[in-house]
Amino acid sequence: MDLIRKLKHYRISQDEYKKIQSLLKREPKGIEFALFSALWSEHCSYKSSRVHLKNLYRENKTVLQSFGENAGIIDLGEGEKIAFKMESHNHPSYIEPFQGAATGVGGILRDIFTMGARPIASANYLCFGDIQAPRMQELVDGVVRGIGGYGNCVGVPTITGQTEFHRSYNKNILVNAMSVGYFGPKDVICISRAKGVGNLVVYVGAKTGKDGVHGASMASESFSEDSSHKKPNVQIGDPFFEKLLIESCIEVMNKELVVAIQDMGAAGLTSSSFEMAAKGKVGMEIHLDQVPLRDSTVGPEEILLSESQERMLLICEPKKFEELKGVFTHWGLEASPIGKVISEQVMRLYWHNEILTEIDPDLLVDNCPAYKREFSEWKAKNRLSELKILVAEEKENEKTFKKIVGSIEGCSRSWIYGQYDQRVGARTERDANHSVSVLRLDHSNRGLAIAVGCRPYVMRFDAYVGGIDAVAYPALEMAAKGFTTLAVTDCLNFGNPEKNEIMSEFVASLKGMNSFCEAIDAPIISGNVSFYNETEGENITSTPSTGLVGLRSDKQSLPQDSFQNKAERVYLVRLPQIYFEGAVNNNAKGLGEFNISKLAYFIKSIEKMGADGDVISSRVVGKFGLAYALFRMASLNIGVEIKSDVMAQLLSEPRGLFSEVFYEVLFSVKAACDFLNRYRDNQYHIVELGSTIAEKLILGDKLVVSTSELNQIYNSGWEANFEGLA
Amino acid sequence: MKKCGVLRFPGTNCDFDTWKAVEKSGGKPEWLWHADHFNAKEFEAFLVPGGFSYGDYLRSGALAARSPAMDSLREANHLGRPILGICNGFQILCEAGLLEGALIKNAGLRFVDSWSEIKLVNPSSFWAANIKKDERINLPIAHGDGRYYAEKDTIKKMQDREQIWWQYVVNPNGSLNDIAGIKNEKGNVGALMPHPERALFAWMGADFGKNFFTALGH
Amino acid sequence: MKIGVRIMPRSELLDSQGRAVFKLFKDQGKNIESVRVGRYVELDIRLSDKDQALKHAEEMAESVLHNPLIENYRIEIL
Amino acid sequence: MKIGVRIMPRSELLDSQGRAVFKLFKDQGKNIESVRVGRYVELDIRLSDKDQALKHAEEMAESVLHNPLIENYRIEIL
Ligand SMILES: Nc1ncnc2c1ncn2[C@@H]1O[C@H](COP(=O)(O)OP(=O)(O)O)[C@@H](O)[C@H]1O
Ligand SMILES: [Mg+2]
Repeated sequence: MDLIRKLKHYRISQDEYKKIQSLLKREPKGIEFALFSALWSEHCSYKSSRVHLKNLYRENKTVLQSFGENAGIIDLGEGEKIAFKMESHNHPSYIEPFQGAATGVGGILRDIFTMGARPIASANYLCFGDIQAPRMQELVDGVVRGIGGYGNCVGVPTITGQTEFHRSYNKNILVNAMSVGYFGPKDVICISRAKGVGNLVVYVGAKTGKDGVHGASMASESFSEDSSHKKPNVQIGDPFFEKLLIESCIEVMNKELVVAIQDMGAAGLTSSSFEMAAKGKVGMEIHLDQVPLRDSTVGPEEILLSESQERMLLICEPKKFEELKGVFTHWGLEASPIGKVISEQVMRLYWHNEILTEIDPDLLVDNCPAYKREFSEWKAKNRLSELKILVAEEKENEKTFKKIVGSIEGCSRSWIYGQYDQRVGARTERDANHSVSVLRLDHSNRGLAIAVGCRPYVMRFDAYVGGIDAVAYPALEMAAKGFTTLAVTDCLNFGNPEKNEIMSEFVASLKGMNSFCEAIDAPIISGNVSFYNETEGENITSTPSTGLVGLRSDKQSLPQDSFQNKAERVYLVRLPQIYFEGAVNNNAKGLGEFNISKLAYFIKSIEKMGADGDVISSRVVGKFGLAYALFRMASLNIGVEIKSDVMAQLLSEPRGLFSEVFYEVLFSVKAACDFLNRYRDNQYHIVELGSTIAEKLILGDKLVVSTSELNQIYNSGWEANFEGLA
Repeated sequence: MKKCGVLRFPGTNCDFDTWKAVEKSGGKPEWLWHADHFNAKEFEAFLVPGGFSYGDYLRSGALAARSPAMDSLREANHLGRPILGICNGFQILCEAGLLEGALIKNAGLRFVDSWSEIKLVNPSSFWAANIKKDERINLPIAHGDGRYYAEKDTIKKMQDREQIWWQYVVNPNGSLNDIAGIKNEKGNVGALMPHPERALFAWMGADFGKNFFTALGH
Repeated sequence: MKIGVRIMPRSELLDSQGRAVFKLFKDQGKNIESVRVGRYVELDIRLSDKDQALKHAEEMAESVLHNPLIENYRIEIL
Repeated sequence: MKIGVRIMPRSELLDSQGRAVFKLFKDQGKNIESVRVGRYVELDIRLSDKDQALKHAEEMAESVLHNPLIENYRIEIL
């Protein structure tokens, strides 16, 4: 192969090639092309995003582990800790939705238990295209089956998520999976830093096949039509095998039989071994011929790059190896020594007795390129000087409203989470049917909440606002249930970073997200960047999805999501900063700006209300505005009556029945509770809307509608939209 | 305080949940590993937890049913020891011949997770003994292969001998005769698809499940 | 020696998958009478004697691979 | 006309079911080299012409029955 073709094959640019030459002080040879290709891929090296991720707010006193390890860890006090992270599996899921989504779940679970934490919950964030777009029903079906198939079998409940639809994802869906792991007082945290000269490098788990060879560099490339013909790249997941791996790895870690451990994720054995060595400032001798293979035709380069699933690499003292092996054998798995740790900082790779390369791991890991991609200063976008939203007649409103409630954007997602086991582990207090999911922690019995965020339509309005919203909205949802947001993980899904407008949105949304995290003291402790979500020149909506965890220590009962009885008093607590034309007309325009510190204060105040024992139910007003939020609280067919004068007062502001104001929160409280006086504050408004009633939503003279009829439309909406997907 | 054997197969994933349920009810749980025989006489009751033993590969429960521990469980059955199968445990007991019938793919061909109302048809003298005939309770279900099947004569016989333990109020999976749980003829072996160990406390959504384990505390 | 075991549901009642595929084909206007969906297991047996290998396969099919209550099976040499 | 479609996981790819069944047989001391688990679909096609029926079956196998990314199939007349 001539050089040009070789560089193209390995997706190494001319500049990168020059850099390789100068680092090596010689020409790269043989297998080294493959090593650089994998470790310098966008996916492994974060070369376009690193300069921006460096300055994130990622530490506070509760953070035990942040960026740089497989997942972040925070201390919850009382001897408990959690590890969590979110990761994308967009490209593989578009190619083969079932396996793509399944292996996405498997991969994020490994990131968690690699650290010694037992995975206790998963969440997923999904963006699909128009339901009429080619293959879309098949993609939705495959992704949901894949997530369920893997999570259910491995025994980790999938307890929350978010599902969006927009044409910008027609040829590039998003599948982001999050997982949360738990450490009890006696559990050990493990890290991936290799150390101890003479220690064994041990390969554990599935045998290596040709699956996903060049997967890492493929995920770092824009999509072209023929990607779906790249047959050999499909990775096959085996949740049953993963379950065995979880149990055995946690056992060897708790028995202190391992020095360091790392899962083989993107770029498989290469990235795991090189990163472990680079972190420990040591080297390794690795005998590739001793790697267990699925079939004998797998060669050294494929061994290095294979992304076969369910494999781990660990470092073990020679004297503990027999005991370690015993644990794996008990679980039906094999542990094979494939090399050892050496003091000289060099990776020496053998194939039988031949040395394939001797190379300093730092050259590939720490010296990978970092690009300052071009971007522009953010300017507020899509602002209107005035916003006139017409509120129509009652009949017309009712018609519009029913259409919204039954639309794919507005209808129930129970078709999705009804295929996920939400209770295995017996910790689930609030399942995916709730706006915030809650688990009980084993040791302290405190509530741990999980919510995901990022609303693509807000991103289409303004990336800076959208970045703030990606944290503020779910944090507000947590607060409305009395939870404090502790920390955040993110999954930054963007198009081509080489385009100025994409990179500008990346920078702006990250800035918004980060400033807000700092304002509420919720560090971003882990995350993932997925660039090149571009197909044939079309980019997805920039979608920085987030995963939040929150804690609530008191044992007061949690506010429900719905009105429970007639005659509850209903309040709207509001801090109107941005008036938004809303998700209804797809034309994302609005008015106003966020004031971050005021917003942070608002969230703190909402948190106090959410923890108030007199609160019966709560909900953040989100997509489609007030009427929709009230309807969602009426799932038990208890509605609300708002008097005409109250309605008129609300509508004197630039808002419609179905448009959003950032932000407003609804509470229903016991009839005897004087909520207004208890929480009076000049930093936000509280409006008493009215009282709950049976069977109807009455919004002054603007809208009167039967809740049972709406619920019926809401619950059958999915099936109505997806006729072919019984 | 009864000493209870909790069976564990590769892929069992409700093992800790079942363990905790036994403990909370005052029983004394002990693991029984699939690859080993055990002495049935040493235990007063047995639980076969839910999950995906062997990944549900081939047929759910089929591979687990052929393990050494199941030989010992058959002995336990001869001794008349109480045995409870939950979800995958139900599938394993059927595959092992300790209960009649089989559990096949849900009629809708999808995994179903939800709360489900079930009705007690014929009480068991050991498991959930304090729940009365015709009483209805709510328990979570979560399964892909929960559709009970047996031949007509078998079902008829089971009805006659009061072996039908639980029925769904609304059938979620196409189960014959709405069957959610059954017993063997002697009544010592019982199994159901719903998960009592996931409904032990009000905060879980309901606490009907704790009734299943009360006998373990005495 | 490679041996194949074809395992099919015993009746239509037991074959929801078959019915679903059938319905799909019908909706697509295919010229079809019925569809049945079962499993196929390929065993590579370390015996060169045909009869012995078949006997071995039969044992596995009887003891594990099929459940006689709901399935039938057939064995063939591949 | 009855036509069988045997759908097996592609040989280069992991067959997770086959791996689990194989391990169990090994543990039971069976004389076995490998196990692969696939699906079998029996189509009853309303055509008496063999070639036409086969063509019809192939179309169905291509379009619906198998996933070319992870499976291979073979067609046979039953
Ligand atoms: N992909 C998914 N996986 C699991 N749960 C989901 C998924 N998508 C949506 N959900 C659940 O559906 C519920 C309703 O979603 P949504 O319509 O966005 O309303 P909400 O504003 O209450 O979150 C959410 O509480 C969420 O937990
Ligand atoms: Mg939500």
